Amino acid sequence: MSKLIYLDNAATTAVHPEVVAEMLPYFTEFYGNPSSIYSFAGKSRQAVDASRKIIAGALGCSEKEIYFTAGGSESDNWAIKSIAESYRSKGNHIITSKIEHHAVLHTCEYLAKNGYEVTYLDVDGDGRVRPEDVEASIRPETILITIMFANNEIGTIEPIREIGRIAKEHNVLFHTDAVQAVGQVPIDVKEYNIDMLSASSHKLKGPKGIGFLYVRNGIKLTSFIHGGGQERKKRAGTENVPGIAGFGKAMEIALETMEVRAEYETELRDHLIERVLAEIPHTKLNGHRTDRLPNNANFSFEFVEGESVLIMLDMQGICGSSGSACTSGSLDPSHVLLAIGLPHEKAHGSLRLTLSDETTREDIDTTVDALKVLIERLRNMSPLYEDFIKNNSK
Amino acid sequence: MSKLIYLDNAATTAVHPEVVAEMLPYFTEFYGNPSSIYSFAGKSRQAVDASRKIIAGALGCSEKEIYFTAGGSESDNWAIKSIAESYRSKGNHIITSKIEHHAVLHTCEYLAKNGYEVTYLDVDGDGRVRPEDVEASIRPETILITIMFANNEIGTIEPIREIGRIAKEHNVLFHTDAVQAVGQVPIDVKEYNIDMLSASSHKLKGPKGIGFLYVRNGIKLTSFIHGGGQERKKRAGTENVPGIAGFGKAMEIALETMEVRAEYETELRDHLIERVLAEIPHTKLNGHRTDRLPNNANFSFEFVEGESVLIMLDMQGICGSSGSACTSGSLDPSHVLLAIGLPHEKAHGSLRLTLSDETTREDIDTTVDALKVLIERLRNMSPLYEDFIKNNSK
Amino acid sequence: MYCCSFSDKVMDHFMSPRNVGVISDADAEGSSGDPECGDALTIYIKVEDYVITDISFLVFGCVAAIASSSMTTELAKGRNLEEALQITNQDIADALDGLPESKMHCSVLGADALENAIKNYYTKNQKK
Ligand SMILES: Cc1ncc(COP(=O)(O)O)c(C=O)c1O
Ligand SMILES: Cc1ncc(COP(=O)(O)O)c(C=O)c1O
Ligand code: FES
Ligand code: FES
Repeated sequence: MSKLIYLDNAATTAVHPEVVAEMLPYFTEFYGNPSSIYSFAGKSRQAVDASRKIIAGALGCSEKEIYFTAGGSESDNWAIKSIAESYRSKGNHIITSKIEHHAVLHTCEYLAKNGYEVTYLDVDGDGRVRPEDVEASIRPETILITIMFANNEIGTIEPIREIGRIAKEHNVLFHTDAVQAVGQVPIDVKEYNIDMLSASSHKLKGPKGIGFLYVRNGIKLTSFIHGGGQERKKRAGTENVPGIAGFGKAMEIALETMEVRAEYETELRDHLIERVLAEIPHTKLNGHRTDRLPNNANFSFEFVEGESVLIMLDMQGICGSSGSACTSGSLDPSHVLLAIGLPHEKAHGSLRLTLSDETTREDIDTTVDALKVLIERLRNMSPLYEDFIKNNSK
Repeated sequence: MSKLIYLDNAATTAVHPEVVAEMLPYFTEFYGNPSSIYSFAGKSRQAVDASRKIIAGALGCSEKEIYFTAGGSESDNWAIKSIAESYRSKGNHIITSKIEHHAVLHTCEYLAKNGYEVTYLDVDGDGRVRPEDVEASIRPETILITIMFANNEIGTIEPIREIGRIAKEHNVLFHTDAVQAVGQVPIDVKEYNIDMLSASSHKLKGPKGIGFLYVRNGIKLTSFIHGGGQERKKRAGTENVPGIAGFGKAMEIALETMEVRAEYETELRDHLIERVLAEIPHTKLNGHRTDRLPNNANFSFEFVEGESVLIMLDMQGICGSSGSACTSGSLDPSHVLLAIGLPHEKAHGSLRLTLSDETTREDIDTTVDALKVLIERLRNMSPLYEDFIKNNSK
Repeated sequence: MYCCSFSDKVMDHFMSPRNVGVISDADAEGSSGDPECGDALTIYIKVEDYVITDISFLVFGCVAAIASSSMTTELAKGRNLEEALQITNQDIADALDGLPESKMHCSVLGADALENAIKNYYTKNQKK
């Protein structure tokens, strides 16, 4: 097979070589438990502290506001369940959107079974939550608004600043799942009035299995994993020192390169979008045209089915995704595509391509060339296309 | 400083070089998300499957009974909270012991605040739970017995087989925190009637931040982290592929070397115990003399305080621990030492030394020589020792 | 408590404490702490013309307790009793170039034992 063209960076990224280099000493050389008191363990503790400092710096918060977790899903679960538990006496109402990641949606559904009320906001055709909807859904018993920073499927960036302002005005806590946004777009939690924020290392060239939750000072936080005194007694378990060190390094690199990367990826992404829309008929771009992640393109090809497209691309060494990785393998069309108003059959024919700064223009052109051919092949064997042609030629 | 003598392998271990080698390709080469459908991601999926197979083989269970987590603490929390939630309609009583790890104890305390009743069993002077106590505490509403396989501080191995039998006879579920035992002593979950078992990779030369929970088929398991469909929809979050691959390799090595290692470490440990008891007066071995982990020695030195001993050892490049790593830094004496009947001031003077197969006889002799001198120095400045000498010379 | 959170001075006084031992013909002694809680300190003083001419201690305790006991004796030696009574735990911690937050209470041990020793001296000598 020819060179791999990896266009699924929203599912996960290759770890940056410098990140691996940063992690390595903590496996075999400085392997001490950060909680141990001897000087040897000081190296591990310093690695954890240094990473926390980088991350806090990136978000504009204090180091004491960062809690390491095992990933984005844990952070989402912890944030939402913690607020639900801590603020139960204040109320039982949570506001979220219909296009959240399952880590948020399923947690909300779990709470809904346990005496909480959840409002799932609609989004517009571009996948944006309307701030006025958020405001209109606030009730006296609303304790939490949780709206993602950027959507993992269609890449749309949500109006976080406006939502943060509304949350603050109404004195409701605001959590954002920023798993897709951290490292890709600038985020200042104080400026945006974000009270809690979830992130995951493997989306920004860090290792898998490590994430963090930012929790603004002053928020009542329950512990998600009980046990030892790690993470200021809020999240027990021996620290994943290499993972934490790697995440710190990945964040540092992401920050340093963000501007250049965003410019490069945006240009490439726009080239991809333009070619696909121009050269493959009956195709729609999903998500907002400009307010989207620099590296995300999401298309619906009418008359074809997404899995077939993916597998045909795979045969040519091109990695893409339809819907989010976690749900692929299921036959339900993406809840996100349904929420932006796609009919079922179009939702089934969607393809997400997410770039990195290693992606070349040649990769994109090869991909578009391949897509043109295979979409045509699939359409030529599709009864839906046959019907369409018939009806149109009448 | 001279060569480091690392005698804190119960806190964490150095990762085995072969384990690191096993992990490396999954950072930069086969970095795909195991949930993705293209063939590139197959490598990641295979790594997860292979590790699960090794682990299931090690415990004598099926692969479907192994759920990866972020470590021992998460596994403990999940097991206990899940049973509490799933079997609430059957009852609200949990039996545990006074010497469990905080990941178990604090989880039980959390449940106790939420309508559950918890019996904390006493242990004997060697730190062993009496099976007859377990049996006597079972009530109609008992839903879970959770007793650790081996204690992390004093190394005592619990009568798991007997407890498993009792649990089965009374139709009560049995969870064991085997974080210290897995990879050190043979465990067969079917033979021992273990329904759930927690383990953590970094205690057996695997990486930090990865663990598993074994859950016998047929047990109602709630999901601890809601979200994507990973781990048979029970534990969401992109799999920590390198961590899982490393854990599998570590388990493989641990199994292969277990017998030889246990023999080697037991002999060295006994040499340590004999020399310390013979050459340092007013010293007690904590934990069972023979039914203990091959690599664990735990001493109480009368008239001295543990932190001072540790730091003096540290000055000579020797790493030990007093109490468990997670609680050191606190001034409360270890709950385990109090439970085996040590008075407070003796509990304050305890030292845990835990070996690995890299520990040499010379390391042990250097450590004992250093201990002799520093314990004497500390005693010579201790008012308790002065009192003792005065009273004895009368 | 982590070893690296201690100043060089603390480590120096911990590894080579000054004035350790018993003064068998001490004019007074004073104690503080509780072995149950992991710490106990006794300070012995010799006094001439209300000046502490010799001082020693025995301690059971953590690194900070040992270092601050040692520093207490250094600070008190050669001072007259009234001056010595003024020594606070903050003075002791300062003289050690500071103590970690969670170890500040260990320096109270030194200040208390010294105060008790001096008060015992006064009580004894008033009775005479
Ligand atoms: C007996 C026992 N249980 C649970 C744990 C927690 O494991 P981890 O730190 O991997 O979460 C430990 C180790 O710290 C342990 O020794
Ligand atoms: C928006 C969003 N939230 C949460 C997650 C979950 O992160 P993780 O897989 O690291 O748990 C993901 C990625 O899968 C995501 O894209
Ligand atoms: S035809 Fe295979 S999923 Fe419907
Ligand atoms: S003397 Fe008690 S902790 Fe230092």
